Amino acid sequence: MSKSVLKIENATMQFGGVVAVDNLNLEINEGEIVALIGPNGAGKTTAFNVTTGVYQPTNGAVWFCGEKVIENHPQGKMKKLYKGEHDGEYTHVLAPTPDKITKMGMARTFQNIRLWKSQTVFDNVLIAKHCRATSNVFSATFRLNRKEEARQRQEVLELLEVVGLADVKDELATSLPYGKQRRLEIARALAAEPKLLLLDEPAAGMNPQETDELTAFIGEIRDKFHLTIFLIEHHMNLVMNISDRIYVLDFGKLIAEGTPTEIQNNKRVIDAYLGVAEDA
Amino acid sequence: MKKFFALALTLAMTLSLAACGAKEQAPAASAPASAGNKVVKVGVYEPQTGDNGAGGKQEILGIEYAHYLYPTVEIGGETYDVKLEIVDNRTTPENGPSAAAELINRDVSIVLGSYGSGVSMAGGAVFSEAGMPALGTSCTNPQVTADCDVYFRLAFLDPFQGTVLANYAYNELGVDTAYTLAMLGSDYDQGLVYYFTEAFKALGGTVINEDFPEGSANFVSYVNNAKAAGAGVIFAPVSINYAQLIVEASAAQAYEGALLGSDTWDNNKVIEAATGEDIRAFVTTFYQEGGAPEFDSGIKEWLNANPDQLTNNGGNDMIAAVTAVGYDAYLTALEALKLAGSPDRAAVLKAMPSVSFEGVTGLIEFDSIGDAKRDGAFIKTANTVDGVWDFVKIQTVQ
Amino acid sequence: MTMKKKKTIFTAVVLAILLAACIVVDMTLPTYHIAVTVIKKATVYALVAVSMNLLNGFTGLFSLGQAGFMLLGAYAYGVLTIPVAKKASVYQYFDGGAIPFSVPEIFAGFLGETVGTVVGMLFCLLIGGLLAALMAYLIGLPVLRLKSDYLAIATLGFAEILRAFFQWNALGPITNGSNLLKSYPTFGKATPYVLLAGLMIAVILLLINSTYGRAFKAIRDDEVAAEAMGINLAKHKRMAFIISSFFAGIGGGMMAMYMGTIAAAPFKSSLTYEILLIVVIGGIGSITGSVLASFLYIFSSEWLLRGLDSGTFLGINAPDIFKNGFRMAVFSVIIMVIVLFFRKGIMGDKELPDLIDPKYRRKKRKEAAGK
Amino acid sequence: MQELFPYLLNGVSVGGQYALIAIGYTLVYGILRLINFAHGDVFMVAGLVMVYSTTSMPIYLAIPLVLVATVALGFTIERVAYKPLRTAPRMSVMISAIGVSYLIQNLAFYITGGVPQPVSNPIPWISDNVVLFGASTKRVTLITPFLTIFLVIALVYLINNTKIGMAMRAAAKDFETAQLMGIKINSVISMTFVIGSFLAAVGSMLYFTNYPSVAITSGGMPGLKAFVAAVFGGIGSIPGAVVGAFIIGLCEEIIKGLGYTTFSDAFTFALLIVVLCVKPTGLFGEKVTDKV
Repeated sequence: MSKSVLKIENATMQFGGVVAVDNLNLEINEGEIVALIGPNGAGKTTAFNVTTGVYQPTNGAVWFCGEKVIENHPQGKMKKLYKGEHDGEYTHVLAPTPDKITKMGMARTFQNIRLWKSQTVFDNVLIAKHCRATSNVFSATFRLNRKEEARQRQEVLELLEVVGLADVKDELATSLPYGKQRRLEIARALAAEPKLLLLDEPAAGMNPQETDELTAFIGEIRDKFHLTIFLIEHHMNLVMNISDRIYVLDFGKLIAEGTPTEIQNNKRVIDAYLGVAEDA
Repeated sequence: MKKFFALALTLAMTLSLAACGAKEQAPAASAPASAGNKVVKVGVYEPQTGDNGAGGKQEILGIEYAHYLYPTVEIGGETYDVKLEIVDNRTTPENGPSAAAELINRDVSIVLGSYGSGVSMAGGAVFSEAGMPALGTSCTNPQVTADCDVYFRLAFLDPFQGTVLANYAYNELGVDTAYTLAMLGSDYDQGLVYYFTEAFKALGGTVINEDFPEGSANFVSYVNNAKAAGAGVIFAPVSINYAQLIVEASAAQAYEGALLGSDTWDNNKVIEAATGEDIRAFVTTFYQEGGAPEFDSGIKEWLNANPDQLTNNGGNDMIAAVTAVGYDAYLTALEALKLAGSPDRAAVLKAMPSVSFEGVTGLIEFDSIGDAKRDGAFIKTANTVDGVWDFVKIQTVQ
Repeated sequence: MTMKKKKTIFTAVVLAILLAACIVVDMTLPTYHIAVTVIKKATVYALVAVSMNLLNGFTGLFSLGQAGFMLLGAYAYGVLTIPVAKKASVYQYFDGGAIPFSVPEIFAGFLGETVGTVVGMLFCLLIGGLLAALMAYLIGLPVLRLKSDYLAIATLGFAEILRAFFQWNALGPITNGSNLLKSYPTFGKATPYVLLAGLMIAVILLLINSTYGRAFKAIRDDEVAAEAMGINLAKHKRMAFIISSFFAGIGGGMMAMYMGTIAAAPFKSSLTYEILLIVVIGGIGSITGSVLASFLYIFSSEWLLRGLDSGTFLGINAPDIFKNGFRMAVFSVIIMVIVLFFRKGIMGDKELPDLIDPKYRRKKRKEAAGK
Repeated sequence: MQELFPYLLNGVSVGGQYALIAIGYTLVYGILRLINFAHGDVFMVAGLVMVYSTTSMPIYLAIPLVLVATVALGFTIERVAYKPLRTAPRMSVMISAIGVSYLIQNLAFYITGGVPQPVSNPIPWISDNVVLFGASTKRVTLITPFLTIFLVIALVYLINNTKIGMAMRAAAKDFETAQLMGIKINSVISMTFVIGSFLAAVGSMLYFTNYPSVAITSGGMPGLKAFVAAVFGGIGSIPGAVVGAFIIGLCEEIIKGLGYTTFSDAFTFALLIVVLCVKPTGLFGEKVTDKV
C-alpha cells in the first residue's frame, strides 16, 4: 500500500511575475484516492497541468512510480524573475509532452469537458486506445493489425459496459446528457490504461443525486481497475466521502494536508474558504 | 439531395437573371447564311484572357476579318459556308489540352493558332492524337512544330528572330553590352533570350541575363541593373503588359540605351506607353502597315465599323502584325481546304505541306518540319511623338 | 450487421457501375474526346482534393502547400520518363539535360516494351510521391509547429519558393528552367487514371478508418484532449502532412500525364485555392464529397458551362453577357453561396455508403424539422 | 553610394506602398484573428476603379471616387462574407476569405475581359519625372514614404485618442469582454475594414501611378508581401507593420540589385517562414498563450 505513485517535489509554476503554484510538495501512494481542494484561483488546475506535462514547471520535479519524469529550473528571463524557493537545486531539464506522460500511465479528464465532438461514444473511447496500439501506420492502413484492432474494440465494448454507456455507444458524444458526458470522459481516460487517474472537477455542474452516483462510481472503478486517483473537486460531500487524504491549496501554496476529518477541523482551511476578518 | 436542388436552383436563377438582362441579339452579321450550303468549321485556338489575351484578340480580329471577306470556300466543286469555332486557351499551358479537346469535339477541319508558344505545344499533343491539322500563327518556339507532325506555322522562329535582333543591336545600334530580361516560366521569353544571347556573344558582345517572377509590376530595379552594367540595350521579349511596364520604368529612370522587343511588342498598347516619353525602342515583327494597302484600308474600315472590334484591337485602328498573320492564317487554311478537296481533317492534313500562297505577310510555303519559309523580319521603331511604329528596315540573316 | 452488408453491396455496385461507364467511354470514344478529357482531369483533381481533405478536413491542419507538392510530383515524373531520344529536343537550351536515362526505357529493357513502360511510368509516379513526402518531412519540421492560419500562409509561401527554384536556369539541366518538359509517355485512355486514382483514394480511405485516421480526427476535434490521451501531436501531424503530400505528389505526376507538358507556372497558389474550394463544395471531411465535387467542378467548368463564355448557353444567345469570364464569375458566386449558406457542402461528413443509411436520413429529417 | 541610391530610393517607396496595405491586414488580424485574403484584391479593385474613373471624369472627382468605392467594397465584404461566420470555426472564415478573393478576381476578369488594363491617364504631377542626386524617378516615388508616414501618424492618433480608437484597442485585446462592456463590436469591425480599405486605396493609387498597369492578379503579390510585412513586424501592431514593410521593400530591391532577380519574390516567403519559426510574434508583437 505504501508504494509511491506520484510525487510532486518543490514544484513552482510562475507566469511572468505571477506565481500560480508555489513550492508544491505532495505524494500519492498506490491505491489511494487523494483530493486537491482550495478556493477558486488557488492553482489547482495549474498543478494538474504541471503534473500532466501541459505546462513545464518553472522549478521543481515530478516523480512517477519511483522515476523522475519532469524536472526544470529557471532559465533565461525567468532567472531574474524567479520568486520561488529551492532555486539552484535542480539542474536538469526533463520536459516530456503530455502524450508521453499519458503513455507512462497517467490519464486525466478536463474541468470543461473536452470530448471529440464529431465522434461517437464508442469512437471517443476507442481513440484513447490508440496510444496503446503497437501497429505502425502501414500495418494499420493495410489492416495487418486486425487482431489488435479486434481486441481493442472488444476492450472498449467491455469498458462501456462497465461505465454503463454501452446502450448509447453509437450516439454522437455531444448528444449525451451532461452527466453521461462526464462519465464518458472518465471512460476515455480509463481506455488509456492508466495507473493514476487525474480527475479535474468531475462533479462540476452535477446535482446532488448525480454527485452521489459519481462518488460511488469513482470508488468502483478504483477497485475494478486497481487505480490510484488524484482529483480536484469543489463538492465537499464527494471529497469527504471518498478521499483517503486531502491536500489544500491557497494562493498557490499548500496550506494543509491530512485525512478528511483533519481537514474539516483545520483552522487555516476554514479561514481560506471563509476569509479572515482583518481585525479579528 | 435537397441541397443539390438548392444548388441547381441557385445556378438556374443566376443564369435566368443573366438571360433576362441580355438583349436578344441578331446572329452575327458576318455570316450570310445561304441556307442550302454545307458547313465547314475552322477552329480558332487563341488566348482571349490572361497575359496574352490582348495579343490573341488582335490575332482573332485578323481571322474574323478574313472570314468576313471570304465567308465561303469551294471544296471539291461544292460551296461550303465557313464557320469559325473560337475557343479561349487562356494563355497558360494547363488550359491548353481541354481547349484543344473542345475544338476537336466541335468537329473542326483545321485549327488556327495560337499566339504564344507554350500553349501551342500543350495543345499540339492533343491535336496530334486526333490527327488534327493545326496552323500556328505567332508562336515562334521551334519546338511547336519540331516534335509535332500536325503542327504547321506561319511565323518565323525564335532562333531567327533572336539572331536578327542580336545582329541589329550589335551592328546597327553599335552596342556591345546587352541586358536581357525574361519572365520566369515563359518559354517564349526564355527561348528568345537564349538565341539572342548566343548570337550576340558570337558577334563578340557581352550579355547580362536576368529574370523576373510572373506578376511583377516594379521594373525600376531591373532598369537600374541594366544601367549599372552599362548595357546599351535592354532586350525584353515579354508579353504586352510587361512591355508597357518596362517602357514606363525605363522612361522614369531616364534609361539612355535602346529597348529591344520581339513580335509581342508590336502592339498599340506598348506604343501608347512610349508616346511622349524619352525612350528609344525597336521591335521585330511580321508585317508593316503599308505592306498591303488594300488589306490595310479594308481592315481599318471594318474595325471602325464596330466599336467592340475596335476595343479588342486596343482602342484604335492601328494594324498589329499579328492581325495580319491571323488574316493570312485563315486564307492559308482555306487554301488547304481547297487543295484537300474535302473537309475531312486527314485530307486537310495531307494537303498542308503542298500549300503555296501569297499572303499579306509574304509568300507562305512550308518546309519539311512544317515551318513557313521566312528569310526576313521587319524592324520597326517607336515614334514617341506621333505614337506609331515607324518602319526601319527588313533585316535578313544568312 | 445487415446494414453493414447492405452498405458494402451498395458501394460495390455504385463503384462497379462507374468503372464500367468509364470503360465504355474509353471503348466508344476517341482519347481526345472531351468526355475522356473531363474524366482524366476530374480524376486527378479528385485525388489531390482527397489528399488535401486528409490534411485539412480530417486532421484539421490548414495547409495551402498542395500545389508545391504537385509540382514536385509532376517534375519528378516528367524528368525521369522523357525518352532518351527526345532529350536533345526537349532540353534544347541545356545540351540534352543532365539525366542521361529514362526510367520506363530501363524497365522496358527487361520487362518488355509495353509492360516495362507502364511499370516504369508507375514507378516514376511513386518516386514523385516519395519526393513530395520527403520535402514534406523537411518542411514539416519547422512549419508544423505553427497555428492554423500561420501554417496556411507558411505552406503557401513554401510552394511559391519551390516554384521559383524550378524555374531557375541554374537547375535547367534537370528542370529545363522556364521551358516546358514534354514528349514523355502518358496514358491516353481514361481508365488507367480512374483505376490509379481510385486505388490511391482507397488507400487514403483505409488510412482514415484505421487507428491512425481516428487519431487524426481526434487532433482535429480537440488537440489538447488528443494530446492528453496519449496522441503525439508532432508525430501525427507530421505523418498526416507527409502522407497527404505523398498523394499530392502522385496527383501531380498524374496531372503531368494529363497535361502532356510540364511547366512550373500552373502550380500556383490559385491551383491550391481551386482544390480547396472543391474540398469545401464536397464537404470538409467527406472523401465521397471531394470526389463528387471534383467531377462536378471539372465537368461544369470544362464542358457544361463553356457556353457561358462563348455566347450561347441553354439555347440563349446573349454574347454581351455570356462572354469571357462569365463562367468563372458564376462559379465563384456559387462557391460563395456554398461557403456562406451550405457550409457542410454536398456531403457534409457523410460517405457514399451512408447515403442508404436510414440513421442519417432520420437525422436529416429531424434537422429539417428543427429548423 | 551613387550606385546604391536608386535602389534605396525605390526600396523605400515600395516599402511605403506595402505599408499602406499591411496596415489593413494587421488591423483586421488584430481584432478578428483572420488573414483577410481578399485585401490584396481590394487593392487591385481600387486600381481598376482608378483606371476607369480617370479616363471618364476629371481627376478631382476620380480620386474621391476611388476612395469611396474601395471603402464601400471593404465594408461590403465584411458584412456579407465575414459577419455571418463570426461564430464559425476559423477555417470557415479563412475559406470564405479565399472565396471572396476568388470571386473578386473572377468578376474583375469578367469586366476587364481578362486583359491587363493600362493606366492611360495617370494622376498628373505625381507621375512626372524628377531628378534627385543624379537619379531619375517619378515624383510619386519620393512622395510615397512621406505620405505613408503621415497617414500612419494620423491613424495612430486616431487609435490612441478617439473613442472609436479606444473601442478598437479594446476589441483587439479581448473580443468577448469588449462585447460585454457594451462596445458595438460590429461597428468597430466595420471601422477597421473601412480604415484598411481606405489606406489600401491610397496605396493602390500610388502603386499604380508608379507601375501603370492593372491585371486581375495585380493584388496578389503586393498583398502577400504586405501580409509578410505585417507578420514580420508583429501582427496586430501598426508600427510593426510599417517597419516590416519598409524593411521588406528595401531588402527586395537590394536583392534585385545584387542580381538574384529569380528569387526576389521567393525571398519574401523565405523570410516569412524564418520569422514564423524563429520569432512568430515578429518584431513588435505580443505573445498570446492558449488556455487549457
